Amino acid sequence: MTETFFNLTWLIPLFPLAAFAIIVLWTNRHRLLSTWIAWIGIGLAWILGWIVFFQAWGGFEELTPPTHKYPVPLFSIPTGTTSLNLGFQVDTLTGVMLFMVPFVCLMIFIYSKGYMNYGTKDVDPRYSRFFAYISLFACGMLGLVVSDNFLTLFVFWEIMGLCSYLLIGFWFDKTYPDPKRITPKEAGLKAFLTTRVGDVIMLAGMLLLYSQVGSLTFSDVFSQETLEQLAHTYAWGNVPWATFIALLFFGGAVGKSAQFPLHVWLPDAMEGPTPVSALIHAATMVSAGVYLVARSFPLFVAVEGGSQLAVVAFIGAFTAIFSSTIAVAQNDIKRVLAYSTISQLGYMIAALGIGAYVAAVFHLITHAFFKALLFMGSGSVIHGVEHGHHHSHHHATGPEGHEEEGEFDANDMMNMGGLLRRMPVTGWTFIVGALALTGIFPWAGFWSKDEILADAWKTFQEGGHFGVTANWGFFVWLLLTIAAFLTAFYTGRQIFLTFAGKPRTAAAEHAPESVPSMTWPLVILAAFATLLGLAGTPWANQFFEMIGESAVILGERLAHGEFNLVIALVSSGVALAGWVVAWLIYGFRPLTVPVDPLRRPLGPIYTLLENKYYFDEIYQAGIVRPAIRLAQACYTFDDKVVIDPIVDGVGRFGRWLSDWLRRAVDNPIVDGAVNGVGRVTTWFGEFMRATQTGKVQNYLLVAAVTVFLLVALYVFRTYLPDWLSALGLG
Amino acid sequence: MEYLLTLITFTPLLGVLLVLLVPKDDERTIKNLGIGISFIPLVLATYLWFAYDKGQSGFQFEFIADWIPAINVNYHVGADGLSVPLMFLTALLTTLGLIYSSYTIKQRVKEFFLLFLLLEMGMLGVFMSLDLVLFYVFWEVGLVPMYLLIGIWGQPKDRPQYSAIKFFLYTLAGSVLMLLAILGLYFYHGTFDIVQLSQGLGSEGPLGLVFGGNSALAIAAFWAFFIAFAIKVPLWPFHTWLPDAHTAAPTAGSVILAGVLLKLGGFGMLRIALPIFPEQFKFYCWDVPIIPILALLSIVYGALVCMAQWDLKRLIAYSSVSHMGYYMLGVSAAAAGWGVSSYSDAAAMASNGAALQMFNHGIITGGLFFLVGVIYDRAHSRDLALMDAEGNPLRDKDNKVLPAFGGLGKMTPYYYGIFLVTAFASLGLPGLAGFWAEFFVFRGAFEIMPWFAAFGVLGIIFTAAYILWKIVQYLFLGDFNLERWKEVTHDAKLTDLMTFEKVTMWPLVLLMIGFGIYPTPLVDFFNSFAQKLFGG
Amino acid sequence: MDVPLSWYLVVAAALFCIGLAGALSRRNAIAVLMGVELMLNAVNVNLLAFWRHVEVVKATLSGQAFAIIVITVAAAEAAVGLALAIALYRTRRTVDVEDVDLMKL
Amino acid sequence: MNLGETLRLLSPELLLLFTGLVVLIVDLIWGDEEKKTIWVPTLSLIGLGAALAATILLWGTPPTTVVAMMAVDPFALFFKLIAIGTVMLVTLAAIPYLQDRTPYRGEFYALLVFACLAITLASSGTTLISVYLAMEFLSITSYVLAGYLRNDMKSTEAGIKYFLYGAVTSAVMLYGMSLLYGATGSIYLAEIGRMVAAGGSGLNDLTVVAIVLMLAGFAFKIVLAPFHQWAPDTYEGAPTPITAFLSVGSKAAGFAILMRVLLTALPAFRYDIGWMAFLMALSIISMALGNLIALRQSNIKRMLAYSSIAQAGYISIGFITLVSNVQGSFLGMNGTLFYLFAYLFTNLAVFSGVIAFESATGSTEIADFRGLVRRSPLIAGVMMVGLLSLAGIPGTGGFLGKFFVFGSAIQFNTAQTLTLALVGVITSVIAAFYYLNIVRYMFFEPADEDAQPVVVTTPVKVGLAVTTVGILAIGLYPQPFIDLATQSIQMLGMAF
Repeated sequence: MTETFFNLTWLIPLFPLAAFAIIVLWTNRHRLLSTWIAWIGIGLAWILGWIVFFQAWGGFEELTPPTHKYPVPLFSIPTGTTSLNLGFQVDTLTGVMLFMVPFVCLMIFIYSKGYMNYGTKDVDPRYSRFFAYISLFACGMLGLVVSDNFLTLFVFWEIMGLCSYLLIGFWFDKTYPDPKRITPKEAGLKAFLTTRVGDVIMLAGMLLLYSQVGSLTFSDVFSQETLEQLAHTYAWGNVPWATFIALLFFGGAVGKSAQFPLHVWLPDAMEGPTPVSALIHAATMVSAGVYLVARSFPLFVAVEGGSQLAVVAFIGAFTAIFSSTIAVAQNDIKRVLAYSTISQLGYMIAALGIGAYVAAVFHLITHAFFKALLFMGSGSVIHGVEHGHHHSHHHATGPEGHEEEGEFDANDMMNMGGLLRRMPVTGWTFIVGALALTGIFPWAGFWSKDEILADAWKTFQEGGHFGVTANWGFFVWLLLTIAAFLTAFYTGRQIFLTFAGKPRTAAAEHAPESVPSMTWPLVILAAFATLLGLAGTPWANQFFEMIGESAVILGERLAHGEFNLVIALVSSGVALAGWVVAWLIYGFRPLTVPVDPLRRPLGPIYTLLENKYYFDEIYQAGIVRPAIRLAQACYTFDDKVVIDPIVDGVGRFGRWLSDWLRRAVDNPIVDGAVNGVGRVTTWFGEFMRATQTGKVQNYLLVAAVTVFLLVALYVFRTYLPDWLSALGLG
Repeated sequence: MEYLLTLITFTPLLGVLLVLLVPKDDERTIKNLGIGISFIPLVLATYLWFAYDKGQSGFQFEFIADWIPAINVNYHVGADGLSVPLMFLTALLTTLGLIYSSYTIKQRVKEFFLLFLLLEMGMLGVFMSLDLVLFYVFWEVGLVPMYLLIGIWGQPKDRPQYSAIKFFLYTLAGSVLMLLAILGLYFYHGTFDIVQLSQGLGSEGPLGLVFGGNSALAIAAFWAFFIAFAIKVPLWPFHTWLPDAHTAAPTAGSVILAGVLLKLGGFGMLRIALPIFPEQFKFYCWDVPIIPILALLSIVYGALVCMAQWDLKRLIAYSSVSHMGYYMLGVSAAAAGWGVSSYSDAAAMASNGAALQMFNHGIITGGLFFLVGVIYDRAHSRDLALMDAEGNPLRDKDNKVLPAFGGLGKMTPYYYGIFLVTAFASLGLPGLAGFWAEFFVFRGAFEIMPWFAAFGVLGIIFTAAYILWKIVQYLFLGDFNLERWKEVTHDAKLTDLMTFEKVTMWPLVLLMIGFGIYPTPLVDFFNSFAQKLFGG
Repeated sequence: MDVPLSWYLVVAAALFCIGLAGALSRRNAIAVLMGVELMLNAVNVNLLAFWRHVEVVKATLSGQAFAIIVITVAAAEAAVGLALAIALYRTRRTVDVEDVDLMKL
Repeated sequence: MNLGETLRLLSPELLLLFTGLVVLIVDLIWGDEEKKTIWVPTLSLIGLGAALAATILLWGTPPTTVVAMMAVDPFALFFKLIAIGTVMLVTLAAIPYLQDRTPYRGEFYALLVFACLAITLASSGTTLISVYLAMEFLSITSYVLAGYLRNDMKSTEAGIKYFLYGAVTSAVMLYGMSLLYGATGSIYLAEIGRMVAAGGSGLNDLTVVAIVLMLAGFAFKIVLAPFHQWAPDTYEGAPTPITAFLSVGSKAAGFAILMRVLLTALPAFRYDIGWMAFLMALSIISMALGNLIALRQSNIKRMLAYSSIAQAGYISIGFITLVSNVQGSFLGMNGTLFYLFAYLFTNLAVFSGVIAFESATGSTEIADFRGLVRRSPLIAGVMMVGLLSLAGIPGTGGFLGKFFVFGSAIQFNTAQTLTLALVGVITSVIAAFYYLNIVRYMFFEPADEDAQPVVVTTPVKVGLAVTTVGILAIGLYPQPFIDLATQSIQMLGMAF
């Protein structure tokens, strides 16, 4: 029985895929039908996913290395004498992901129906297409977690990239009056290209791995011999292949999980519909990066004390604190969450960097739930405010209260306030999510975040696994703790600005509570955000047992992350402090004007944070524009110089030649030469025409001269030596 | 069975003769006849696809007969893993091209169909030839109809006459040098037979070293072949005929140009240049890596030019330069790994990747050209942006380029969907056909020449950039502006894909998706070829 | 008492050169034709001198025969040449070869 | 050798002579102008056909000499085929052309037959005298034909230029012949060959000068640069059928004489600075110059003149690089013969098209060919095939001609011959440009608004059909033609 279901794992991603195909090809004109098909697709995936999960939960011994038999090849591609086998696998990590992904997706799917305004008049014309896209997205994530090899993992990884492009740019016809503000179509492009940078790096790593190992199947790559081999052969110098490839893989994760320095796409991805944000930031795409590092973790630890872990830890911790500072100065409700996501992903990455494998995965799971909750809650808020805006707009009389159409920003927290009364379900579930995010006891975030911090502290105390040095432990702990404070601060700020106080605009005043298909998922997710942490409490750490089992591959059984009361208290204290400060600034005296009270005291720092440390501008000036300029230069070179024949003919050719002789390198040598030959040819033809005078005696003269020359040639050739010697020159 | 290849190749010629008999005013009969005839090679090529035994290396359906016995030239044809898919591709694109053209070509229909079928014969002939003279004859036979197709049916503003002659002369210039090399081979080894030459040469082969070990001659002959093929491929810096020719040709002509004619060069590399001159090829890929450098330049330079390009068709033309650069990189890696037993699998993979790139580029870029034709037929314009008189894009007050279209994604969803699939296949999205080619090319290259491969993967980013930023964004995204559309197109009607356009595109889209998900059947063909070349 | 061969040859060569110079420099078509005749006569001198001095079997008379044929042909050639010159004159009222340059370049 | 045998061996020449005379007489005595227009050329064609048949019947005769100074050998027979074929096709094309241009049509056909006779004689001359005589015969008939349209300024100019140039070069050649006679004491080519083979150093100088002087005469006939300059003017001015004749028949005669004289009389002077080097220089200059200047021509006849110069360069390559001791088929000279054979059909295809066009429209400007495919698909199609064959595109006879001559150059494998091949292929790319330029006008450019369809008369249709079939047959199934060419290089008294 167990085997039957495990053998069917590969079907999980196919359900949403089928839904995608059916909607795109046949039902795209029927909105309700499309909705249901998408629901059925993800629903089946959820059911099967949970069956697999619970069986793995119950019998995970079967799935651990010595006995497990669930890399199952599906098909192979010939590669010379060998072949490349592709298939699926089930292990505990897959199982856990299958618990989280389809379920969160299902919630998002249900929520989407309401969010996309099903049944109202201004229904989005591409409603069905939206469900098709998110189904494909779900397929991508599910396929990713059931893959038994890096190649299909990469394939699904990229399919998600595609979907994120399509979904972020879903409202591709939207334009804003402010030309500086990024439009959805540009955001989609940015997301795709930025992650593609990481993907290419990862692809390179994968190909190098394949070259070195000859296989991409996890079980082959992570076998003890292979890891040994990778750790003791060198890419160059004293850099082992394992380190090098691991770092390249990490490049992919940096892109996908929006870590510094490739984080820039994620906040702009907020241009997409909110369920998309939830999908991308919570359940799927961004966690794929963490999943990749977790999945290839054996590779990261193959070299004891290698630099790869230090890089991972540093990037993670730095990103965590870096992006939480930005979140402090954002006014867009979704952008705050976006930076918060980057920061939380930094937690996970940093945890992996100090070897806290289980804690990272745990945080990944809990975070998925509460972040999905928060995003959907914010979506509900925006939705409400938009409706309120419409409402007030229709009833407003007189010039005051009348805002220009298009300038009103429903995402701006400055336009909200006091929404808890108007939208109680949304508000309370949002607060639950916020508590989980900030790691307040006993919500889920507390347990997972605490486990990371405890592991970091323990590393500092005792030295870590896999040769991670103690100092790294301290570094990570310190940064993450500060980040915890900031997290609590900006989350509190968000809550107070949004829900507390009095409505600052007419829109907020008239915002209605969302429809049940939106609120029910919030409630369910809130329940999970509250209770899920219990799976990983220090006293009954089921989660550890399960995931730790798959970590046996790592050659060293991970030690139980001990509960450290001091650390727990410190982090809780820091979090509470954050809430308190936020309350003092934003909650104690609710804002009446849409200006952040911190703007004045922080001055230029606030501007810096508000502008995200100017990263977009730097990239624009440092990478994008030079690339475009280079492209323009190539184009000009090709189109103007090379393809068009140079008009001025010989004169220009002469100048060109002299120029070329002067500086022989940086000139159009390529095809200019070809056209040059053409010109010389033409010129020669002209010259020869001039000899054709039409006068027959001239012709005869030419003939006579030729005869003379030929005779002279012979005479010189034969007698010149004699003559020379006769003259005493020979 | 031994006549199968002959039948495939010469049925179009029969079509030419039949079309010739129909009076030129009876366009309906001409169209039906032309399309009908073109289905015969397609069906036969499909049969060939399935009848070919992939487990067996070596040539199948081989047929040999005297042609010019005085100089030992034979009518020697055969199919192997390399040629079977390409023959199928040729037959398919021809049929689709004819279907598409039967709706879009309005003048001189008879000539068009006649030339198109003649062209098909030339292309198919190249793929089946196993004799150098036969190869050369077919190689050049295709030139003339293509020249006429570009010149007659090109759009006047694209300077079709100039482009046509440029195309012709470029190819001819390359191939006459090849002719000298062919003759050279004959005088040293006494045969024009490709099979004998490719298997008999070498220090232990019955024919001895190529050119009897005279390295100067061998190198000269190698370059003669290589340049002839490189012009067709086209490899930077021999690419400059391509943008002009592709832009000027009528839609179906561009499809064939990009889909098949470029592959003739690629085919030549793998069928002739590499097997006959492996040492020389290897030398210039490994010891003195000129060829991989040119391949990288093609990839990056081609992609960069695309990014600055505003003419949609020209852009796609340049994308071919970039894409065929991947092909060349794969061939370089394969050549560099030739004869090294530890690289035999990597070389085979690189060669598989290169061959896949040929096939996939054929269906993908062929499809893209069809899709460009779709917008051009409606709008009579291909500029992505509103252009000023000097050919520079106009900008608004915020210095943003003013798109000429935009918003078609909303107005023509079907077109948008098909275009998206094709565009993503073109940028190598996993799950679509283009990916596998790039994957295997880089797989081989990363093992054999990692630095080149590392540089080459950068091209992937640029490719994504120009396809999504330039094409998709300017054409489909943004808000549809009816005023602007009317201004750009002079009041043309905007309709979504029509049935014939769907019929043309769907087979290609299905192939992109099918071979994207399950490439094994295709790779099996190429692998059987690569095994013969690199195995053992 | 024999005149040496070289004398004949020098005379013939001189004659040839004079003829050639005339053919190349005279503007009148008839005069050019006369130059050609001189060249042909130079050939005749050569042929006869060689026959006298070089030919092994003098009885074959080949040199003489050749010379006679050359004379005959020269006459035919002159006839055609004159006919063409007349045709030329009829259409253009000139036999100046410098003016015959309707077609050039 | 009895009289009957002699007559049999001379039957082609005799038939031609007879035909020419009959045509002249019939033209003289028949009063009915209407019927004469058709029947005189028909008569001429019948006679030519009979001569052709006689030539074919003589095939297989062992090489022998008739009337002391004429060879009957495969080499000569081959050129007779070419000569008769050329004149037949030219006659066909001339019928509509002459219609409105001259009242004296009968003599025209008779002169053409005599010119043909001259070529047959030239191809078989084995003594200096017979060679000279045949050449002058050919020249004189050609002068007359070139200037045939007496009221046409261009035609008379063509005639007089051709005449003056020809007269001077033939005198120069003759001077060379006299020197050769002086150096060896014989007028028999074979005898001369024996003498020079045995000769001492004093002989060398004289012979080399003789070779150079004779080459001037031969090159004039072949139209090798730089003895080519008469050709563009004459080609442009002469009646177009005569241009066609000059570009094929006269050129073939020049090649026949060149090869026979050099191979039987002067094989010893081939290498070092012998005729091979001279010819190579002329060939390279011809290929380069002819093709380059042709690029800039606006008159199709003039362009074809330059093309013919270039083609002469290609054709010579085979002869320059001939070999006799090799197994296989690249003997060089058979390449030249093969090329000539293909060139006959190729060039006449193009000229037939030009003549048909000119007959109907009176123009030979390239620009006037625009839109021809709409006005006459037949002419345009045939001309395209011909032009592609001239350019050497595979599938046509022209390609295999080039294939053979370049092949022998490569087989010869010296730096000089490889240079020849290289120059050959590079210039053939340049050539493709101007050949295709005409295709461009015919196919790409639209016709004028008021352009009428071009009417093609039956004789021209026959000519167009024959030439097209010839081009494609040689291009696609060349084996019999290769055999023909290979057999035809057997030459009486060839001494190496």
